[in-house]
Amino acid sequence: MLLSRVLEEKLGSLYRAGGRIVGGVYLGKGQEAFSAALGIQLRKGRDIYGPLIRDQAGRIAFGESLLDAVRTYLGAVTGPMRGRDGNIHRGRPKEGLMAMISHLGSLVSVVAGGLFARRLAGTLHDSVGATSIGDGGTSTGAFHEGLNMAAVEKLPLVISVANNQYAYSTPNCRQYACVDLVDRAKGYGVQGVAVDATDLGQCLEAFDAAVKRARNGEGPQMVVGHLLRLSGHGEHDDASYIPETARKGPSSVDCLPAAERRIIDEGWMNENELKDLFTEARGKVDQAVAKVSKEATPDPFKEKWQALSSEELAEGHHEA
Amino acid sequence: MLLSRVLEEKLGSLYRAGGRIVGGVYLGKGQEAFSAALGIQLRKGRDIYGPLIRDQAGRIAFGESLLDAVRTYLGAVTGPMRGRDGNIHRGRPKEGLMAMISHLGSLVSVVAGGLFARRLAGTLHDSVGATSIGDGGTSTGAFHEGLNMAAVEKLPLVISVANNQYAYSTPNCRQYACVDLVDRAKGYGVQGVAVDATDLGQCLEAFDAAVKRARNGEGPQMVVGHLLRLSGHGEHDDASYIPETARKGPSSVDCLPAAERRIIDEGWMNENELKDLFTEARGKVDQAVAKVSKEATPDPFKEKWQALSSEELAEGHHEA
Amino acid sequence: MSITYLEAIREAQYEALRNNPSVFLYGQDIGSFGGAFKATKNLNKEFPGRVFDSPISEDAMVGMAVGAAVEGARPIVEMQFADFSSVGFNQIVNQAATLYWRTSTPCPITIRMPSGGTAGSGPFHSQSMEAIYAHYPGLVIVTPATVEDAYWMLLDSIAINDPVIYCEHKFLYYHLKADEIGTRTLPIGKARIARPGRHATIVTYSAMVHEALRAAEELQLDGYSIEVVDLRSVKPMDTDTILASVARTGRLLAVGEAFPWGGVTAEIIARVASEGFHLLDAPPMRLNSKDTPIPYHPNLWKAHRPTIATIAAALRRLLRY
Amino acid sequence: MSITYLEAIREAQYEALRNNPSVFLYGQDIGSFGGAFKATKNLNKEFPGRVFDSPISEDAMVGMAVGAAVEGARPIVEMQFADFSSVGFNQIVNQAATLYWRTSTPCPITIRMPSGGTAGSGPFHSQSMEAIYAHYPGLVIVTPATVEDAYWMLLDSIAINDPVIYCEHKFLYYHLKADEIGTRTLPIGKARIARPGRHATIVTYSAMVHEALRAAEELQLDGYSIEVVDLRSVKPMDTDTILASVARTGRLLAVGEAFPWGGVTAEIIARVASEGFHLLDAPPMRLNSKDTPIPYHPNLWKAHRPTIATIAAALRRLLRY
Ligand SMILES: Cc1ncc(C[n+]2csc(CCOP(=O)(O)OP(=O)(O)O)c2C)c(N)n1
Ligand SMILES: Cc1ncc(C[n+]2csc(CCOP(=O)(O)OP(=O)(O)O)c2C)c(N)n1
Ligand SMILES: [Mg+2]
Ligand SMILES: [Mg+2]
Repeated sequence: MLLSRVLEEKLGSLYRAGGRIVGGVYLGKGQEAFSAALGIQLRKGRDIYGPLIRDQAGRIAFGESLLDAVRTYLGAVTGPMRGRDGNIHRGRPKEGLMAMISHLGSLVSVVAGGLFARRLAGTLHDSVGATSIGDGGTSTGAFHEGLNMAAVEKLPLVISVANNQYAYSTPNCRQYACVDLVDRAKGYGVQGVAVDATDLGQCLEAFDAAVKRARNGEGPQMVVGHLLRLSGHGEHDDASYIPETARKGPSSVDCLPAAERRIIDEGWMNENELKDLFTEARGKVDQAVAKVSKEATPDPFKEKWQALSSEELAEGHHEA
Repeated sequence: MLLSRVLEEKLGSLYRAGGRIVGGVYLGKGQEAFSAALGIQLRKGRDIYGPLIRDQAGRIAFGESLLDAVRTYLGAVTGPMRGRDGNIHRGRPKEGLMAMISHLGSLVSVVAGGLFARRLAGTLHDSVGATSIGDGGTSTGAFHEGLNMAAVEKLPLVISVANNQYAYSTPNCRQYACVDLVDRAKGYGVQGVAVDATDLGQCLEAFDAAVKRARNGEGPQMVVGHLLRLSGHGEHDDASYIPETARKGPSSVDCLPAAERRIIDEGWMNENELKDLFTEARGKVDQAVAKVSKEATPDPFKEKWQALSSEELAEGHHEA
Repeated sequence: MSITYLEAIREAQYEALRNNPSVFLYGQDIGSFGGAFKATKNLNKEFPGRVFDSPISEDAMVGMAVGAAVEGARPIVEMQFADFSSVGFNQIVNQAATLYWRTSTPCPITIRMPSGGTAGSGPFHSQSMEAIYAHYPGLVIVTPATVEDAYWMLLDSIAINDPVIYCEHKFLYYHLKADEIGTRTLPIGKARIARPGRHATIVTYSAMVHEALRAAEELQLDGYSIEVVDLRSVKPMDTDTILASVARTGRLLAVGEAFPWGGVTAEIIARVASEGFHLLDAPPMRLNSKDTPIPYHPNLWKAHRPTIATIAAALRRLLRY
Repeated sequence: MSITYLEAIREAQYEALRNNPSVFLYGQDIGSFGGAFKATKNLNKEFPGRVFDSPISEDAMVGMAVGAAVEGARPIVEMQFADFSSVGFNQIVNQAATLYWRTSTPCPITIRMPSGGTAGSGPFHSQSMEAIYAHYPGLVIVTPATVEDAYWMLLDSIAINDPVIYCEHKFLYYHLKADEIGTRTLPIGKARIARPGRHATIVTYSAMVHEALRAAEELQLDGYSIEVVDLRSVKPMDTDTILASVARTGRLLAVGEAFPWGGVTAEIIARVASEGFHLLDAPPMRLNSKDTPIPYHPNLWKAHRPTIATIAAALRRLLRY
């Protein structure tokens, strides 16, 4: 989560400086504990992970390389999306890291489908699938259909609901009317828990338990995390619509310094060791950015303008 | 519900005889108590009603005429759908009776929208909206989005969930994984109750209370009724997939004779009075069928082939 | 012995399930019930654990197929009616269709869509959505018109490493019969000369092929020989075969059952007008259904879509030019 | 003082809210935030209780608008991006579009769709879906290309008693400016001669009107005078104005930013080829984006859609014929 924060701060400053970043930047500030706590439960190469907008920390914990992130944000042709798609849409599906489309909720059934196919092929073993959704995303039909289907099929799917109180500018009161989104779990026949997502310890415990239950064949699991989005929706957004009361509310705690304090208080590391970690992270990020800056951006003349994998079925462009 | 049963039996036999009925026939046998108990709570001209497949009884209770039903089934051009659409899709939206499209779940938001507009216009007063869904229909994204939106807007919407254990041939175990569909209510922030829908008394009580709560401004209400579909999905379907255990299970009680017994036992009517009611109903239905049989079916040369209400924007057909 | 169009669809799924353990079937009521039209009859008995009844969740049905395909499966999704794919639309055009292009991960899914009109089915059980899907990059759209094609093109669709929208016409299900399935037909992407002729070309597809053939027979009585091209797949569309036919006849009528604005017939005419302008001896014509929802009553339905009579009338106008 | 295309959209909504108490606005983040693009900036302050933030539920957003319209309201729904209307697709094409035809109840809703490509927006924030909606009976599809049309056509859309898909092009939001909104423009259904000419006609719409105009200027330097027709609405499509232009020039190039299979350009060519065949001195041509999803990186995006250069090149080929 520390590396995630450092990377995202860099991406934010590159965005504000202009010129280097292609398109928008969407950060997960304040959500690192919740996101990473799920990511570290997953085993790359064996589990399926479908991260969403604010899951940089989860991606790193899952094992996505820094280079994949930086290359996608900088639109390098060397990245997994080759300049065709950007930022948070990146992924390597064949390696279990799904590449989200923008339409919220639509990844739930996709991750479920991966698990379904594995069970059919006899290769499921104790693998799990995990994906995220925001408070806003829970209002989509796709979320509902996907989770219900996963429950009917009793798939080992862990769904993490990051309730950061806002969907872009829309507050929870315009998004749902239940007391806590975890109240939805029972209606799907799914086990659900809610945690204070600003507290790394609670997050770790909840996801550890949920992922274990899923691995044990107990069917889909829902973990709802309460927190506040500490950045704009994207870096173009100053989030001035978030009122002071929320900014100072109990969920506004920044999980990262809180976790640092805990680490120091518990004596797991001292301040200098932590500082070293930051310095190391900054070094890695700067190195990645420096490397990618020299890499090629896509060339339309070298681009293969073909959406189908089947060569023989591709049509010409029927251009004038 | 008695008239409904008589009408539907007639429609079923017309279907089997062949030649008169246009398209399929979808009956509500066994669901009359649940459907009518909602319908009679509604005031035509003031409330909005969006009936679904098995709501013939609710339609009659709401005040839809027998002629509208028969004309639509027989494809008479005099009917509300003028032969353009058929059977259960009929309605008179301007009179508060919505005309469902086939896509399940999609009426929930429409009924909510009607209430929303009334509140905005200051004409909501104590009117309510009501619509139905089946166990299968609850799996649609449209149902989820519509109910969630109604809850967010705190609209006086009553949703009746007729859990008749099957969606066409698909049993509940392949449709959802919660214990009882009423468990969903809390997740929407909606009040929910479950009833034995084969028992008219329970149905009346539940809908009376739910509609009252909605009228009182307590927001959306969900009433889940447990029963068994006592007909095929449509009259083309012999429902042989419903196993003996279900056919003899506690939900397999036919609400109509059960209600009759109750009426006689309580001394509200005697057997002869009930028989007279049936005879009267048969007379009405036969009369309606006889009348409609003489009415014109649509004539393609008189048909106005235009989907838009705005004359000036209609395009020609661009026929060869 | 004979086999119907519908049975051919069942047989193809049988073959696919038998030959490839990665194939599975997912759709509403397709398990023990065998599907609303019985296209999967007995398959769940013959292949236990590979044919699944799904919840009424078209969006999730397609999404799950995509996820399964990523893991190496080759799912076949049955929409109960093509019309209901409108609620799975997003997963089809944005999730499935873009996956390979975005991530280099092929997406071998087949979505079966019972399409087209039948008497008394009305606005929501009669639609032909091929043009909607063909507009989006990344999808293959097939529209078999014969028993042979129903069989072989379904097997080919399953074999293709891209998402295929398989539009099967409900009007042909029971009526269209062949003595046997026959030998392998043309590959997907190639059109077929359903009837050779010299005076005019009808380009069409799916159920309208049969109406066109009958209209051609009618014109034969007047001494005209009409060529009928069956597109077989509307994307890719076999422009070469179309142009070669128009080169022979000099006259083009494009016929389709879908709505008139845009769609397959507009695409046919646009291609011929652009790439074969000099081949045309007369203005190209098209014939579609009318620009209203599809009516429920058979009286109206019969007048809404092209018929032998309206096709023949259009041909006569085309030939008089 | 000057006004942008985006501001014109805001002003039109302001006017509609002011003049008609039945109008209300429903969409994600359109309330106090003023919308992702600020098309509803301050409207919720100026019209308290008439501008609503919706949940992320495109299906329900459209469904609720239909229900409200039945009760006499005139809702304007904002899709955050046209691309997200794919999850509201069913309510648009099956609920809203069929309501009047089925029940004689008009359905006066307006759905605003921020459409089209901008650099760095990628496959799911750049789509042009006009052809998808135009295929379905019962919808009106407008595609304003000027500040004046953005304003007047939005007011007209709200006034129409049928569902209107209002495709506003994001590329024009900030760049396109006018000194003032100007007087009432043509009614919906009428195309506009954006530039008169004698040697060839470009028929186009939305943002591509401006690329076409610049290409026409380029050709002017070579001594060619190119007529540019701005369709304004793609359904209804003003065939008469198109044919009259082709009658003057004898040459047709149809240009659109959407995907190449089918769509507006195919419809234009099909109409001209069928109804104005004898007017054409050369094969009609069309130019669309490429048949892949819309790329994220500006290098690719610029090559994916038609540009001044590719339009000019196409014109040169057309004129050489
Ligand atoms: C179906 C759909 N509609 C609209 C959008 C536009 N959109 C992108 S992010 C967003 C807000 C998401 O809020 P939430 O789910 O709470 O996630 P958060 O951004 O708070 O992490 C919206 C409306 C979308 N991506 N998908
Ligand atoms: C979105 C959608 N998918 C599929 C169908 C086809 N269909 C019509 S009725 C039905 C079963 C409905 O079951 P349920 O909701 O339980 O209602 P019931 O028939 O039991 O009253 C299905 C699958 C449909 N109408 N809508
Ligand atoms: Mg949020
Ligand atoms: Mg049911």
